[in-house]
Amino acid sequence: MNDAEPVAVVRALRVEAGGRTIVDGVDLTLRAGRITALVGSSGSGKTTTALALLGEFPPGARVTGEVRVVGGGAVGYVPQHPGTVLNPVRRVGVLLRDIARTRARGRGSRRAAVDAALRAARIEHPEEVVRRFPHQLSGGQQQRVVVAQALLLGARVVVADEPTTGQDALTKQGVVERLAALAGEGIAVLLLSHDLDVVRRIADEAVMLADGRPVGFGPPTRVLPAPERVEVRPPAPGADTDPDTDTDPDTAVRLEVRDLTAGYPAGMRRRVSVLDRVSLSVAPGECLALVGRSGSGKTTLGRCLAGLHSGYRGRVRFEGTTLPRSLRGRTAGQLASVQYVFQDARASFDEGRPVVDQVARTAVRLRGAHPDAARTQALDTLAELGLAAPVAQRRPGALSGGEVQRAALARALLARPGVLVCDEITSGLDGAARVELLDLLARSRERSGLSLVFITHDLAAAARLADRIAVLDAGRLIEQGPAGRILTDPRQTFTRRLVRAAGGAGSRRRGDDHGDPAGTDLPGPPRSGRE
Amino acid sequence: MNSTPERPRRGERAGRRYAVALGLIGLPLLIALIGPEFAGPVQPRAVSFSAGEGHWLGTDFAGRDVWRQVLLGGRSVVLVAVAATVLAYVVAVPLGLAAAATRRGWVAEALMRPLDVLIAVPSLLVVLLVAALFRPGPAELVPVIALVAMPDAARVVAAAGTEVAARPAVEALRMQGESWWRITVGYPLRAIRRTLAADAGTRLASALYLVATAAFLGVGVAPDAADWAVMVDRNRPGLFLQPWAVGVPAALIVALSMGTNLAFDTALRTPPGGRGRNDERR
Amino acid sequence: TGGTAEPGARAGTPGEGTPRRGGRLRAAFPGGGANETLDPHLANLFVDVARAKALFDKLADYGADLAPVPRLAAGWEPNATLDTWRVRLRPATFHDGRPVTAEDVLYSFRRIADPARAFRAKAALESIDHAASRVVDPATVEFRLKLPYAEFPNVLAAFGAYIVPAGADSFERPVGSGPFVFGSFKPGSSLLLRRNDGYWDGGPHLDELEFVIAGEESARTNALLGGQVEYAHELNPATARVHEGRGRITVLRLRNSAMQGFVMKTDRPPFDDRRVRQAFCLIADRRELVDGALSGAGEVGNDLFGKGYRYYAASLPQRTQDLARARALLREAGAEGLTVTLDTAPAATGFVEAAGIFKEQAAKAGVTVQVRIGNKDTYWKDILTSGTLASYRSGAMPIESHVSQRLLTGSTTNATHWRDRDFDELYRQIQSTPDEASRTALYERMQRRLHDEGGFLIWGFADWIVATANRVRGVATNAPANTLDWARFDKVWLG
Amino acid sequence: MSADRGRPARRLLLGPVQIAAVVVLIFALTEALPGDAAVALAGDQPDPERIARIRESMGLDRSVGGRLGAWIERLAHGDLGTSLVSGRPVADLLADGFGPTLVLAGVTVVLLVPLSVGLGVLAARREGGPVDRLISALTAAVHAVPEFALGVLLVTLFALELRWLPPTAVGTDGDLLGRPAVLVLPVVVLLSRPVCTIARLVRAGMIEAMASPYVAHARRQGLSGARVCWTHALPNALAPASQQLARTCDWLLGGVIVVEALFVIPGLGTVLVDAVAARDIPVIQGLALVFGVVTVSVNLVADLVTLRLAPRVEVAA
Ligand SMILES: Nc1ncnc2c1ncn2[C@@H]1O[C@H](COP(=O)(O)OP(=O)(O)OP(=O)(O)O)[C@@H](O)[C@H]1O
Ligand SMILES: Nc1ncnc2c1ncn2[C@@H]1O[C@H](COP(=O)(O)OP(=O)(O)OP(=O)(O)O)[C@@H](O)[C@H]1O
Ligand SMILES: [Mg+2]
Ligand SMILES: [Mg+2]
Repeated sequence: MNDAEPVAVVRALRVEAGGRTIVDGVDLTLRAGRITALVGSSGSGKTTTALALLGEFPPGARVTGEVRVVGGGAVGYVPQHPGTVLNPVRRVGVLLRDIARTRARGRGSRRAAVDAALRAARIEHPEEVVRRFPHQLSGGQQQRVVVAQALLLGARVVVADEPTTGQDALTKQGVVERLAALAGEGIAVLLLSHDLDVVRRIADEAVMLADGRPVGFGPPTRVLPAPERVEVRPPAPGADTDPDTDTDPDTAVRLEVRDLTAGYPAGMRRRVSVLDRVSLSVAPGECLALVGRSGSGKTTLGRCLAGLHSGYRGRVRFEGTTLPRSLRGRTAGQLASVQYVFQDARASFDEGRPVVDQVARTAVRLRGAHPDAARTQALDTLAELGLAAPVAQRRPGALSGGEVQRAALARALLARPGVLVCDEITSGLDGAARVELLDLLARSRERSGLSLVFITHDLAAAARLADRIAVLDAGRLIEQGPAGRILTDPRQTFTRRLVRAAGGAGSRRRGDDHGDPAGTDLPGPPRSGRE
Repeated sequence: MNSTPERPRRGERAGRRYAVALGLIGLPLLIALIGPEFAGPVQPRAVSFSAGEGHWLGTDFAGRDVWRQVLLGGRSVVLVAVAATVLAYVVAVPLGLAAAATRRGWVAEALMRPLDVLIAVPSLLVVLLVAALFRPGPAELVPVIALVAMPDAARVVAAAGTEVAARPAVEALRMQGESWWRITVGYPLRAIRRTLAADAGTRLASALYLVATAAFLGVGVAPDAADWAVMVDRNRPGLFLQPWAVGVPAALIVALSMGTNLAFDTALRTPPGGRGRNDERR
Repeated sequence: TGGTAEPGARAGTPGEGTPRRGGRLRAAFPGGGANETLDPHLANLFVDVARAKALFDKLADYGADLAPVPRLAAGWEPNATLDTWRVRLRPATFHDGRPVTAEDVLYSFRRIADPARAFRAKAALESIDHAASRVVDPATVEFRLKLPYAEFPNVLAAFGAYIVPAGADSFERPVGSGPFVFGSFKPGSSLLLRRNDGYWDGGPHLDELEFVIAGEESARTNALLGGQVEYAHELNPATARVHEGRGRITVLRLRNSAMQGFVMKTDRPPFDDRRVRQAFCLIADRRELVDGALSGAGEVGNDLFGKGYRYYAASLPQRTQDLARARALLREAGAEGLTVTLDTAPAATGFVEAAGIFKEQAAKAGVTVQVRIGNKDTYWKDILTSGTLASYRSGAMPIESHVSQRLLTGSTTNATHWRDRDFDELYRQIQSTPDEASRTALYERMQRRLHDEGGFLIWGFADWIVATANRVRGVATNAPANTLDWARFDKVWLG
Repeated sequence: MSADRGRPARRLLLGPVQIAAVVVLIFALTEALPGDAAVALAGDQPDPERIARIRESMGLDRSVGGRLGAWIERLAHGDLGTSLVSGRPVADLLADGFGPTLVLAGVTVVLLVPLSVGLGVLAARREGGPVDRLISALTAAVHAVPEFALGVLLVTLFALELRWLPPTAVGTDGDLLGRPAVLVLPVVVLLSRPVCTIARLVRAGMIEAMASPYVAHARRQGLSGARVCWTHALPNALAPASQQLARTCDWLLGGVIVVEALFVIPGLGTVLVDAVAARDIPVIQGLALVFGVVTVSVNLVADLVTLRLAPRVEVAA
């Protein structure tokens, strides 16, 4: 396995920033045609190591060690947060053509190259997408656009940081295949992922980090723990009465959506329709998982509930009262009752203030808590989510992807909401952190009757947490019912495909989703002691 | 690609730059503040624009000692122009940002369209009218100058704030039920601080010279007042006879304006350190 | 009575030699913008007068001492009672070849006096009974006057009293009798004229004369220095000092061109007390005012109008600053610790400066002067009726005109509100006195009175500064602005 | 700014209203100025009887509303009226002034945009470096130098001493393009301050944009520095600068009094000053119309640019 020539080498890398060591003694050799995986819990230093390959370091960092890319040249990079790296004022097509022009001559061949890259990145309707601004894409679409950028670049080394987060199982398959194909073309790939299935399936070797230190190296099968089989929780008794009825006359309804039809402006007078007469309801303490393909309108629905998107017809009621469409019209109480956790957590933070301050404001503003009390509560909630005080006191820029994601959740939780809309909140988390987070949410449901609208691509997480699952396809709610039933016995062909693909993404479901949460595959000291 | 990790310490250089900026501001400010104490009594007039004879910077258009005028002439400049600029932004920032943040089209129009009308009115007319109707002194001149500067500033603020107001971070603030002030002004203000500083820095000089124009039309300070801007304006016929009478006050104004701008630049300098990582994590 | 001024001394080097024919002279004047017209009766600004003078003639014009000099008029005789004047015209033709006749003269004067119009010279022609005036023969006009008027020829030279062809009412392409013929005109920008070879006073030396408008003083100076014009009217004293004697351009000072002073309203407190007026006259340090406000370009005044002009009472003692006496007078008048408001505006050069200087001088006599800056566009009207103390200036005019326009009970621009029966009577007496020597004595009496208790504090007389390219010859230097030899481009040539 | 789409359309509808407001406001302001055309014309001969006569002949004895009404009525027939003072058609007066103004403004803007953006970008790319420090210091300093002082110095040096350029536009009679050399100095003076303001705004925006994640990402893709800078960072930096540019266009087209006076270019600024001094209301009204149209349209363009540069507004809740 050491036969292929090394194209990039990292030796004894040590990065210190903010008075602590983020990465210590990392060695990495990337070889042509091979996929090297960098795994480890959230905050273990993966992104830091990867960025070192690009010659980038945190501000004010002290760096020692050697980073060498043989022959120089650009390194393809798929960043963890696609939302922030896409230029907000330029259309997708222009962004891609700009890269194409460094390699292809002539407009025609550029256009062809762009088109090919978009297709390779599994983007449907590329001709439509190139005309859009980045904010007009769903989270998963943005992610695929940055993948397309990396593909277009034609670099000999590609670093992909969580390239499959935000993708539904069907799309993820395609992206993963594409990465594998990339290696097949003789390109060295560094894959950073929490998705161990993917790593197992395509990586040639894996490096495991824990707290910035390498703790394992070798073929994935050796480095990663053995996977376990998917277990779907048996359906709750009595919940399976009428699978297609979204209301149960016996239980109270906390959140009710009626005939919601939403869209976005497109051009001077047109609108594109994204959601089509969606109706659903959530009972107190209930968790409704919302699944569907990337771009099917999940985020849009979530934002409608939260009052972040007001361009809809239909009605959103909370405990019987219709909520104003825009959150600007909502009272503090109404804001607190429906909270939303942003899919792009990083963009939702003010980069100028410490995370804990921002998190605490929710309690101050929405519950009238005293600032000191709010801060204590914020620190507690963050700690519960695995973010120690020193981490929380940094600005968002100095947090890892998974860390900001959890901070965003903490921020919403501090409102003690009646309904929490979570948009892909586990995508940046390793197994253990994910389990912790899901458990926290489960506890909240029990303790305070929190209702959840849980938007996810992670069917296993859905299975673990959700009472019911609703399936969106191209803006229509095609199926909803008890979680167990949907996962085991889907009625719609689309749902069936989705479930099958989820199961088959790595031929096995993520083994770490079930069973003993503490006994997950990731070694290292306990989370609370990480700082 | 070998990394060259150690970056030079830049604190020292920033310190030096501050020193330059503060020196540039300090001299005019010092003269403005304590100059009048050292001005001494009124001296008999000499021939205008003459040099020598005990006037080491010569005499001005009305035969007065230029140095004495310089010592006396900073207060009104600094007070009026700075106060007017500050006042203009105190109004323009919330106004512009509110227009940028509002979702209701008519609110934005109601806030901004009247300003367009104001912009279209020649300031000459405004000042003339104010002069005729109110005969204001320096203190009353402040709002007049602010009124002339405010619509422009509000537009720049609104333009800079438009993009900021649509950021997800602002959505998150709304989600948290933050106060109108923090959502509309507090957060965006930080985001546009560089633009704001650049804009305000250049508007200060304009305010200064508007003081001079206004003075000539009978508003604010007297047209022969000891005021740097007025001195620059009124001593121009003697530019070649007695350059100090224009040169010294002009240099002080330039220093003040330049120092302010450089201080802003230095204060807002990108912190030293790696670019990329910082960026990926905004 | 017809005076004859000796031709003005000409500028230039002693060896300036004989006039040379040819060339175009470009003269830069401050102007009235795009609103300008060439109607000579509408003349208001210096540039209007200079242009009118190039295109038209008056019956008479003022010499350097502001005595009338015959122009289109060959001469004039009054009757014994001085209320009918016969004016003989010299042979002259308009640019279109028609002769200038008595008819044209009467037409022009009636046009000016038309009550439906509002020409500036109308007030000056008030003394004429237009209906009774008549053509005697084509070359003789007889003016009937409402009252005896010994100095009637002043009227013939009045500001704006130009002779236009009978019937002329449109001046798009003006036809006059002046030394230059109309070429082309762009309002607010330029007027091009050509030589009138048949001019009765001898054709001009220049082939062409172009007036260009440049409102900004430094622009006129720069255009002159840069060779874009050959003549620049009205420069700053400071500019003059920079270039005087440097050899690049020739700077000429037209002395006694503008009287500078303050007016006190003699009918309002505190100035209704003559002691207060006297005190104010004693407060003024005239040298300081001339140096500070006029940059030294002028002479001190003696509270009398018309220094150096005919009938000027030069024998009266020069008043100087006397703060002690001023204080004493104020005390006598019970006006110690007086506070007055001095109205001024940037309506003329030096106003604001003079006000500031006077304020300081007054402070030394215990008088608080508050300077109030008014609107320059309405300044003259404002100070006519309101306020008590104001800045004032006046261009050159005969002393008689000054008196009749500003100091008689019925005067239209009586800014000092000086209304005195005896004084009015004295004026009437002067105008009924045919004998010049007696008139001179009466004028002296009149001026003594004004010097003692008048409302004019006249502290100086400003030079009018013009500059020319060095090759320009024949520019008169002892001609105050508005007099015959001022801006007289027919006598100028390019060396 | 708001999320609704009808914005440009509504702004086009509001435009005439705004222009009408400008016209009425300026009329009111001029009316409120002390004195009228008759007083101004009388000058230092304010003989009351004469003033009354002039007033009558100018129709100033009619009521304020009546005069505005008559003006508007004539305007409806495309007639801007005639000058009170000279009796010339206002349209002619404006046309005379507009020519030189348009030439000056046009040439200035054409040079201003590349120059100011170039300087701003150059400084921002090397933030803190010697080039940046030089540009920052120069722009801060030059902006504080009064126009006339700069003008006088430039004329003295380049026209009077070196004799490279004509000192004024005397003799061109408004035909500036016929002798381009006369334009050089005025345009330099006109450029001096706007270049500084816009360059500083561009610099500020560019520093912000250059530090953004999307620019870092564009760099990683091996795009040339220039391309990253001009096509990725710059568009994000331009919104405030475009507003300032609109203000500059406004200022230039409204007539630039100091430069017109200094270089003897009889543009709209001179027309305005003269008309205000003469209280020539029809002319002032004609100018008000021009100013209103100019301001409203350049602002509209600037706002459309701003909206285009913040596409996310459309989804803001
Ligand atoms: N500028 C900084 N100053 C201090 N600590 C930092 C800074 N930047 C990152 N860190 C910390 O370094 C650790 C490693 O961050 P990194 O982004 O490399 O983690 P990661 O492995 O990519 O995590 P994730 O899977 O959550 O993205 C995190 O705990 C983070 O909080
Ligand atoms: N501002 C916009 N303008 C136009 N179309 C948009 C806009 N925002 C989103 N869309 C489109 O609407 C559809 C739904 O987007 P949404 O973000 O709701 O998808 P999603 O289900 O959350 O997808 P993902 O799983 O990738 O996050 C997508 O096809 C997207 O391209
Ligand atoms: Mg990471
Ligand atoms: Mg989404």
